[in-house]
Amino acid sequence: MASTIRVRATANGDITEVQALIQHPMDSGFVKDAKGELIPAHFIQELKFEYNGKDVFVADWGPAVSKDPYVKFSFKGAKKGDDLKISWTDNKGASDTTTAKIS
Amino acid sequence: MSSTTGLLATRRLILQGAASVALIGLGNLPFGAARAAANDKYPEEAFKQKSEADAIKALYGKTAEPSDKIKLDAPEIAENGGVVPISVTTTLEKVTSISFFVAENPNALAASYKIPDGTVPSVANRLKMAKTTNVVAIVEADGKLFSATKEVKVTVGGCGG
Amino acid sequence: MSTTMIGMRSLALVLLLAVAAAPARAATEADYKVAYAAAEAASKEAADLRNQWTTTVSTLAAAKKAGDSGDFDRAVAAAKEAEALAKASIFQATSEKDAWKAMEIR
Amino acid sequence: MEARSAIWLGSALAALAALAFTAPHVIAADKIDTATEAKAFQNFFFQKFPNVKHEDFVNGPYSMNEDMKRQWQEKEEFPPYEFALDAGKEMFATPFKNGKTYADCFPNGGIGIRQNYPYFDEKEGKVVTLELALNRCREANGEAPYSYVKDEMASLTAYMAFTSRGKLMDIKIPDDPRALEAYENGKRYFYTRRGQMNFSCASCHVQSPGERIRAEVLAPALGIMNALPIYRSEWSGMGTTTRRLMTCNSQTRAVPLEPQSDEYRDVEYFLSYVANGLPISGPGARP
Repeated sequence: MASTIRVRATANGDITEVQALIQHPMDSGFVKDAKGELIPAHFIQELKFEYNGKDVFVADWGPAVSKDPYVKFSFKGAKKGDDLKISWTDNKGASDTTTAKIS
Repeated sequence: MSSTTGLLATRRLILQGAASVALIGLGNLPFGAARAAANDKYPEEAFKQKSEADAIKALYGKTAEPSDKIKLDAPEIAENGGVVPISVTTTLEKVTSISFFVAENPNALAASYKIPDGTVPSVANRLKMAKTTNVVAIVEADGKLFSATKEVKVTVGGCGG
Repeated sequence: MSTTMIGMRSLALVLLLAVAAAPARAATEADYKVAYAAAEAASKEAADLRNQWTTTVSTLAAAKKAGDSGDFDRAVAAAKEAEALAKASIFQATSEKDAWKAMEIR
Repeated sequence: MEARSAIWLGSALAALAALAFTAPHVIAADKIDTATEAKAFQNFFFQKFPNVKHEDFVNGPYSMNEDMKRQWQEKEEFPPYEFALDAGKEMFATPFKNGKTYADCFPNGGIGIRQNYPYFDEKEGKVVTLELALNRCREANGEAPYSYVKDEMASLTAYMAFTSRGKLMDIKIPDDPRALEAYENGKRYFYTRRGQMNFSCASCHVQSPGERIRAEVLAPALGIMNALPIYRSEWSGMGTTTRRLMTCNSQTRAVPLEPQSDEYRDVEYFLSYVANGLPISGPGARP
């Protein structure tokens, strides 16, 4: 199955801009389904971006992050062609990871 | 009119659910297996706090003062409470963490980001907002806390069905 | 085509709905059966005109629920309301046969 | 006596019909007329919103409100319909059990043709929409049809729309009275008030585009089909044309018709025809 992480990392000069869109329901645990039962909380808690072994960005997320979450940030010190490793884990222990090429 | 049935009821339930997050006592969130990362621990306590003041204290252990060096970008009227694009950027120096709080959500803390050395102090993300309320961005720079606040109006769309 | 015209027209429809025949004495099952049958027929006619309203369907269902649970006063009231809604949607369908042209961009 | 009155009645009716047919204001049954109607439809919006660029009308509420446009452009950097697009592309590439694919059912392999849908099928004598053609393709190849309101159909139409982005809407009304009747039926549906709210599509999308119904800004009718299917934050999911029409119905408290009923096919035909010349912008992201 295709990865749940879509990443776009573009380097211009010393600054690399990173955008990520992740396929995840991000259920808050407060919403009811059609039958009126609460949909249990199911959301990504930690999202990490690593560049040659070092964390460049770490997100701690709660249930108030939107469904199919999106995040954008930039960091210095990388160049075209380098790898950027992205991984997330959610409150049910599920996780996914992928590696993107900086273009 | 009495209760509605069929498609309409489903739409209303989901609409209510998505738009107005019911204030239900927070059961203990089922936490998964231990986190892989060694050092940074998931700020469980902070995410459990109701008000943003308590959440800030739980997360950082100190209080913040407003600063005009933080630019908080959020819509005046949210297109939809479920997907509110909010971003923050700052000219403060030595920033180590940026966090977002939605004051009147069931739990104020929405997201918290660690900004290692060499990472630009600016984040954009999409958050859920239960209703019209203040969005507060907190920036930890050189050990001190600064904040920026903006009210975002949230309501459901459509003509009611 | 101004908004006041919309206001007037929906006002007319709302007036039409204000049909509430309060039964003098407590309604019996027979009253309920009669009222429900009339409401159902009107609702069917509205559906055949492909112009049923969601509120007609829900009010008819409420009438049936009340009727099944023996609360005939509420059941008759709901059935009458459902009938009025169905009749209003029939009136709307027939009057719109030509009225739509008023809004057409020419 | 019987026969004479019958003859008399017959000729009276014939005369009446002839009169109606030749009367000047009666819409003559030739094609030119729909072209002038489409022109009038477009001019209504061009004059009502003089500072909106013509091709911008296909962006619905975002052509009407600056603050919403900014939120939209931010979302478009990494749009939420990205997953539907990828799913649609994958489905297009995955053969059916009999080895065929969607590409075998459509001209040009289904790529860059969305702007010609819906079209009038002269064999069937009815309008055929993209969603209907996709399900017919599935059934012709022994596969079960998809729901018209669920994600699979939305992913397929999202991918096909994406391959046509920027191409101008190009709907044809063949010289066939049944095609004209379908166009007329669609127009009638568009302007007919329904539901307890007593609104027609035009009440919102012609009389009050740019105004708000609570949090939402109303889209203009011109180009409203060009952006479909749409990812709606309110549904936090994809919406096909059928889902959008049905939810519009229930919002005015009208019971929706069955998916791909004649009225829906014809109103899509009418709305697409009057948007001829405007670019395809689907799949769209909406509040």
